[in-house]
Amino acid sequence: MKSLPSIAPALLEPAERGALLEVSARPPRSYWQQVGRRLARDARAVVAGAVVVLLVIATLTGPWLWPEDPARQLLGLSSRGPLPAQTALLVADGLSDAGMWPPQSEQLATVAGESLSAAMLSAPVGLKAVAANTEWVRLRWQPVAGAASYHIYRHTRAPRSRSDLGLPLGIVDARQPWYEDRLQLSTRRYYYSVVASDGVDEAAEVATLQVRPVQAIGWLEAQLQDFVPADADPAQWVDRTVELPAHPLGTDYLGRDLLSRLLHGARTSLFIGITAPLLFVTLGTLYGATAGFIGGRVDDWMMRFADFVVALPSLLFIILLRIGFGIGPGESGILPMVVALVLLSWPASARLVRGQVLQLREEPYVAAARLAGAGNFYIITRHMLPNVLAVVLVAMTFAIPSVIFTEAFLSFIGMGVTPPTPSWGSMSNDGIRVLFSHPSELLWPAACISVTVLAFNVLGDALRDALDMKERD
Amino acid sequence: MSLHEPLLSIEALHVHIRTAAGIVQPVRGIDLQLEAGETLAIVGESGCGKSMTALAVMGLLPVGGSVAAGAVRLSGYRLDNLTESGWREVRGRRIGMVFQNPMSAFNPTMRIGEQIAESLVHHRHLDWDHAHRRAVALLDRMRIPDAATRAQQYPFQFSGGMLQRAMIAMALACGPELLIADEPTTALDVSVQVGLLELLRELQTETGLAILLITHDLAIVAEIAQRVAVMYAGQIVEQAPVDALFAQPAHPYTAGLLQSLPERHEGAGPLSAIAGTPPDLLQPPAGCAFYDRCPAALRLCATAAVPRVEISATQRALCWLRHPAVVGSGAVPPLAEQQGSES
Amino acid sequence: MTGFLLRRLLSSLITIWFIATATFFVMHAVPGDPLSNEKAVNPEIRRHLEARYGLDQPVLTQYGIFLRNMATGDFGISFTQQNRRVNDIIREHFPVSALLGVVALVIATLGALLFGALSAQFRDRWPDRTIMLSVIFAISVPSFVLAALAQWGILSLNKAAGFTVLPVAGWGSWRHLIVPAVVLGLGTMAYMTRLMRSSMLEVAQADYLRTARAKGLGSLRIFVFHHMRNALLPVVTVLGPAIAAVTTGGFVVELIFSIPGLGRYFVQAVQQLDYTVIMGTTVFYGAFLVLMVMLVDILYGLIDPRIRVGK
Amino acid sequence: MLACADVYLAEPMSDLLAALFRLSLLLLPLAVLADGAVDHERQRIRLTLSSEPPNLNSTVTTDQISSFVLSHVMEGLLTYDASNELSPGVAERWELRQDGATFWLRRNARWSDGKPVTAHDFVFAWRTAVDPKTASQYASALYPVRNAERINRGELPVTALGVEARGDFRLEVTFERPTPYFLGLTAFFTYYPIRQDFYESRGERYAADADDLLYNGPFVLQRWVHGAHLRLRRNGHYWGRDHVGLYEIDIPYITTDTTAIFNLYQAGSIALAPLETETLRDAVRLGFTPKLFLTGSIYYLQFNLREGRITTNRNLRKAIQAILDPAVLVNKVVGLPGNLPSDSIFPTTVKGVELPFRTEYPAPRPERGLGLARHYLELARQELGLERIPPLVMLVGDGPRANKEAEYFQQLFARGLGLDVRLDRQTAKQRLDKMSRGDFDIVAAGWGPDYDDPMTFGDLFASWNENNRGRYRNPEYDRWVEIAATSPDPEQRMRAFAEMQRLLMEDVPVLPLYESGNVYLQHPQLRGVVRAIFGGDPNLRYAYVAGEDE
Repeated sequence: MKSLPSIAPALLEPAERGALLEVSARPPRSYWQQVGRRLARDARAVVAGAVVVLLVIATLTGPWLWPEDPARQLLGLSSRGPLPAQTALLVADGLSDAGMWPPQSEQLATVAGESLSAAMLSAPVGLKAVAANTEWVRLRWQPVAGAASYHIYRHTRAPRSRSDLGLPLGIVDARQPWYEDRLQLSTRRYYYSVVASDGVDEAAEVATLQVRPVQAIGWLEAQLQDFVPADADPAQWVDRTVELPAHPLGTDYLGRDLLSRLLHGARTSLFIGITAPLLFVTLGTLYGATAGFIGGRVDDWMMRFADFVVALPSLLFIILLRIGFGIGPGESGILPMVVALVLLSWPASARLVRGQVLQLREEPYVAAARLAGAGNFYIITRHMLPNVLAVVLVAMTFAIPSVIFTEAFLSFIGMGVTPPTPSWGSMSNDGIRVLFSHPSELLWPAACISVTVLAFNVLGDALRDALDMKERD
Repeated sequence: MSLHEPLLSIEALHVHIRTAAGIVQPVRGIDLQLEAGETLAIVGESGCGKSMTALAVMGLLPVGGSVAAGAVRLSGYRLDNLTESGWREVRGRRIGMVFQNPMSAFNPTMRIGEQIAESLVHHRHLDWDHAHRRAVALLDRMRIPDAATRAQQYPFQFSGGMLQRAMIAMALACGPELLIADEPTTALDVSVQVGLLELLRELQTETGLAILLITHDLAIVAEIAQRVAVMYAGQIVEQAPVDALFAQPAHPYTAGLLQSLPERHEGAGPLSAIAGTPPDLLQPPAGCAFYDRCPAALRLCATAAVPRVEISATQRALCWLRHPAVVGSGAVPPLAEQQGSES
Repeated sequence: MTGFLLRRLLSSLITIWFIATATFFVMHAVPGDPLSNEKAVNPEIRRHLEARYGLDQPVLTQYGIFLRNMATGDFGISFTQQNRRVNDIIREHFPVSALLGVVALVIATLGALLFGALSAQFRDRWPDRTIMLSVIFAISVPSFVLAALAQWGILSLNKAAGFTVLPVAGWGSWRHLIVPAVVLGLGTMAYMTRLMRSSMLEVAQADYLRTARAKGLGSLRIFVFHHMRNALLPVVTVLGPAIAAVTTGGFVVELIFSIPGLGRYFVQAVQQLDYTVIMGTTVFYGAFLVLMVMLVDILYGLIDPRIRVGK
Repeated sequence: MLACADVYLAEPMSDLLAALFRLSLLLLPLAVLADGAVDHERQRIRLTLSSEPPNLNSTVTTDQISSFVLSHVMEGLLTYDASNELSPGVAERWELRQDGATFWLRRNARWSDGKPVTAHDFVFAWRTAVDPKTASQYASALYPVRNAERINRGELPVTALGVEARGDFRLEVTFERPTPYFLGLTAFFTYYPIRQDFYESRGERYAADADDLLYNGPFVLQRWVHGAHLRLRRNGHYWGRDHVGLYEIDIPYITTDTTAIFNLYQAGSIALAPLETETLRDAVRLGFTPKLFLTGSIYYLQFNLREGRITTNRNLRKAIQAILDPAVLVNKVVGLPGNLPSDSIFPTTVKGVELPFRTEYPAPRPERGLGLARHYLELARQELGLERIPPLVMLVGDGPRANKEAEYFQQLFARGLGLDVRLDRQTAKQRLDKMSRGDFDIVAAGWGPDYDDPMTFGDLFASWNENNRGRYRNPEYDRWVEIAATSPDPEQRMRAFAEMQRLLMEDVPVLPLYESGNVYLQHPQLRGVVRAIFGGDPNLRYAYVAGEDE
């Protein structure tokens, strides 16, 4: 045995207690507080939550922050990319043209002589633009001897060959050596080609002209959009300029502001995406809770009915119900869609909640409450619902993205909300057709759908983890 | 060390587990020896490191877990630095293990017989037919009625007690020298517990099997074990033959545990449990781990490393209160007087 | 097991009856007239047309006839293709949808098993993170956008290659099938991958896996018989809904890739108000899904002894 | 059931080999882009259709797609030549009289089973078409034939029809009333022959599949996989087979998706591709030169003049007329060249006496302007005694173009006139149903010609016409229709149509918008395609594939 160490007597005093034990006794925290803390510690939940909050804020305040009317059409600015505010020349249009066009005096300016075959026709001489703005480009040329008609083409780049003249705009009679192009003009450079024809084939020789129209706005449109007073006199106003608004994300096919439509579309998509799940999850919860609580034969029958509804091929039936309800004039189609979704989607949450309730019924504290003489109402509201709420909340979070998808899908096949109500789905549907020429018309709404769906999915995951539930159906 | 090699020897074993919060030290330098045919019980509250010790012996530490220091030897043969394939030769073949919850410890989608047989096929290279017959014989040996039919059944068709017997059959299929039983009876009814313990005792006398029994239940310890090691916060705070421990616990924690046994409870006062919770093993305290909960703690206990005190040739304790220097100073009353001092 | 099957079969039949009834009455509530045409017809012709389709009978009689015909597997004549029976249409076009769906489902399932297992195996390391990121991307992009992008991708690929590597659209060979099937299966694959991953992770924590290791078994045997086999159970349960998603979700893919499947026919029929085709396809799909769910249940039973053997 | 799927997946190995073969072509310096859009050697072209032909039974079919296919596999008494003029078909020569017509059939016209086409086949087909039991929705096409309408109404037996076979090769037709445009009708599908024995042998399944139809046209339907694939081959029994250029018209793609169609064209998989506003831009950007074609159809807004409708007020209609400039609609909203703004219900493609009708009688142009429109609106409000015009219901279709136009109208009327227009967007059948029930204020509609005479548009607004969906009733208009229907004098008839044109402009029961045009791409090697208003479009009988360097 080793020699004993000597110990300071002070250390041999009994230890002082109290303070130390206090430390380990943490203040009790409620279940929901714990869930909240766990969520707040989860980075993805925070980001997803922030996205959702931002979305909701944008949806609610967007129309005030960006007050552009989503229905306002500036036909002169259709399908453009992001645009700054700009000025536009006020020009006469078909309704107010003061007889300047077509050139009346030269109406029958045919060149004397027999028609020639295409091979012998020369290119029009003196092709020039009388005026070039985005409302019209007016072309004139010298008549070609022996021509039966002229073919007019427009290209967005210099023609590379005789067979690369671009868009065929039209064919005009030989007596009309002029042409007015009004077809969806923008301020880019255009290459106009005029070819004489013998009536069947085109000549080999082509006259080409480069034109860059200035931004303009037609008289009627300016009046309609309140750029000029409705009773203004064209004579005094024409050739003045007006201010066109900026379009940060560009415009759609009718010259409507994309940002504004996106913000209003968010209202539609999120409204359906939140209302429908809210309704069918609530309905399902009540149904499932009732079935689970009553139990026995009633439960059997109620669940049998839920099984029936589950068995309906849902997408087909949503479409069927949607056309079954019909959409009256001027209706947006939101209501039938929500109703169809609610009618078909409730059983999932009903099953979930019933399962929870059946499980909870067996819990000792519920049995204890029952023994203590608590009424059904008390047991349901105090014991069942709070516990069921967790499950329901997660179900709800996952239902939202799936409903947003359904809306987009239905709008895509033309069974969704009706125009002019914008929704992300219908905007995607519009955009998908111009995917190659104007990718942004698909990109923005599709990105909105994806980000929203992503945010709710991530939030749902985080919530499920925080509530410590198993990843099951 | 003597020339004689004990069957299992654990020397200064430290287990570390890497987690997101830091390194947890569930086992902090324990020494144990187990002879062939002997039964040693490790007791302690949950989370004290008993199961980690067992898992370290099996090389089945969870993800992030490792033996940080010390050694584990089986008949002198070092286990803790084995490769995975080396371990496979030991597990099931030389050491069998029985787990706490028989209901979840069986693969729910495989027949009982097959689960027993696969071990035989793997280690003994039997063909499946032969292995199945052995499995049935083993089940029969475990007193499972109608063993042939039972072998064809799935775990969910068994009762808890029967499953635990099947589990023992599975653990013993390849005739290991050591059986580690991790809380084998916790999930079972008391009546079933007794039968199971009897079975274990019987098997031990027949085969000379050594058993390392892990439990929190001192009552079981009294039934079956020859020696007891009491664990607290990753350390063995007291080690003694069963009788000595029950008669004269040397560590306040052991005393507290005994106090909480109903049949040991004296007087009419309420059944007492040990107040407080074990310390955080992320940052083990420098002094005595039991300091916070110890009714007789001294100031010294909070900071100074606790010495191991030999109470007798077979009994050891990890406590300042038993240290000759402290006992000699008269700061604590003699052992017997401490009993029941807690209110 | 026989009792279970019979019960299951009976409830399936009742469910199909419910689907048929719901379809019939919803269909008859739809406003509009399937016989209307660009050109007005005289009343005599209309009378004959109505008689041909039984529209001159009271609704309940029509319902009775509908049920009786359905029992014999006859859904009547199409309104838009008056010389084709709905049965012919289903017989000719459903196999297309089914083939597309099966291939999509196989791709989805195999992909999900592979990626899910990989992801679980490399938990929280880069393979896991990459897979999980792709998964979350795949479930967040609407299928029509995905389909359009895929088509654009094929086009660019063909242009870059200078010849037709894969056809842009159409139907007729495996090359027509591959991209639409991947697009169709992607969502399901993503969903199942997540499920597979969490299921693998859950089983990895299971006591019986530790038991298996404590027996000293080989790692392959542990992985296949103890880990995978149990991890597959929850994945199998979603096969039913997955089949539903893949077979009825094929509309968009069928439309965009011009594949002559039943989904595309259904959308056309809805637009043309082709009563018989709408009812026929809806009931057929409903019955098909009920059948599939039943088969998946049976399959699940075969895998999970707790159900097969019964409690 | 899945066994059927094997059909589609037949020859996977050969496809693999084909792929390998193409891969090997990569190594050659030649860029091989074409995937069989055209094949000069085999005179084969590939096309796409927007849907499969719904019904190839010529007596009951009604749609364009079926018409296209039928016009290639069938032939009527007369047909159209390469310059779109009527020319001999099964009939070698004919005689048109006030009271009827006689057709002498060629003796070498054969069915695809080699048997001759006889006058009896026409009698049978026409009788079948007017038989009320057939319930053909196009039976009215035969109404110029004596008793056709009364038979169709169930008042006379089918044998009373004014058509008779005089021997196998002479057909006598008696008219209900003089029908100067009858010859054009005989090229219409309802007039195609059908052989009785074959028809009866197929029963309900007649024309349901390639084998269930007997052909007498330049092509036969060799393969028909529903919804997926049609293949037309040159008919070896066709009398004019030596003049048919193409050997095979293969239609392996069926889709409505214009983007997909354009992609197919780009990929060199099809030889003809219709373009939409959106795909047109890409096409031009990529250097393709589209072609234009006027379909001869007219689109218009029709007002509901049934009692109780607010649209019965003429000044309200005038207000809308004054604010709606068809040129803006066509150029800015539709945005497709080839569509012509129109102030007339008669398209420019309609023939007059010598020149096109519209050249002989130019459409009067209504006065337009915002101020004028508001003036008319004010008048309307006073006449109606209303503070505000109640919401107007505009019935529209559900296609993308219909949507675009409807959104434009809605905004235009709201901004310009303060009118609340409620869009009623319906699928085809529901829209038609609402149209015939008169459940609308304004409907966006269109009309395509059935035969080559202005009457096909003119009688559309006659008070007795069921297709007059707005129920316009004007005795003066009816009188002009009567004159045009009965007068043997072409000059007088055209004057009558000009009067109708004027009345429609003044009364505004309908607001013409534009003549529809097609913009399409055609493979440079594919020549001789005739775009046709009548008799199935496009007409490929005279088409051929030129060599690559021609």
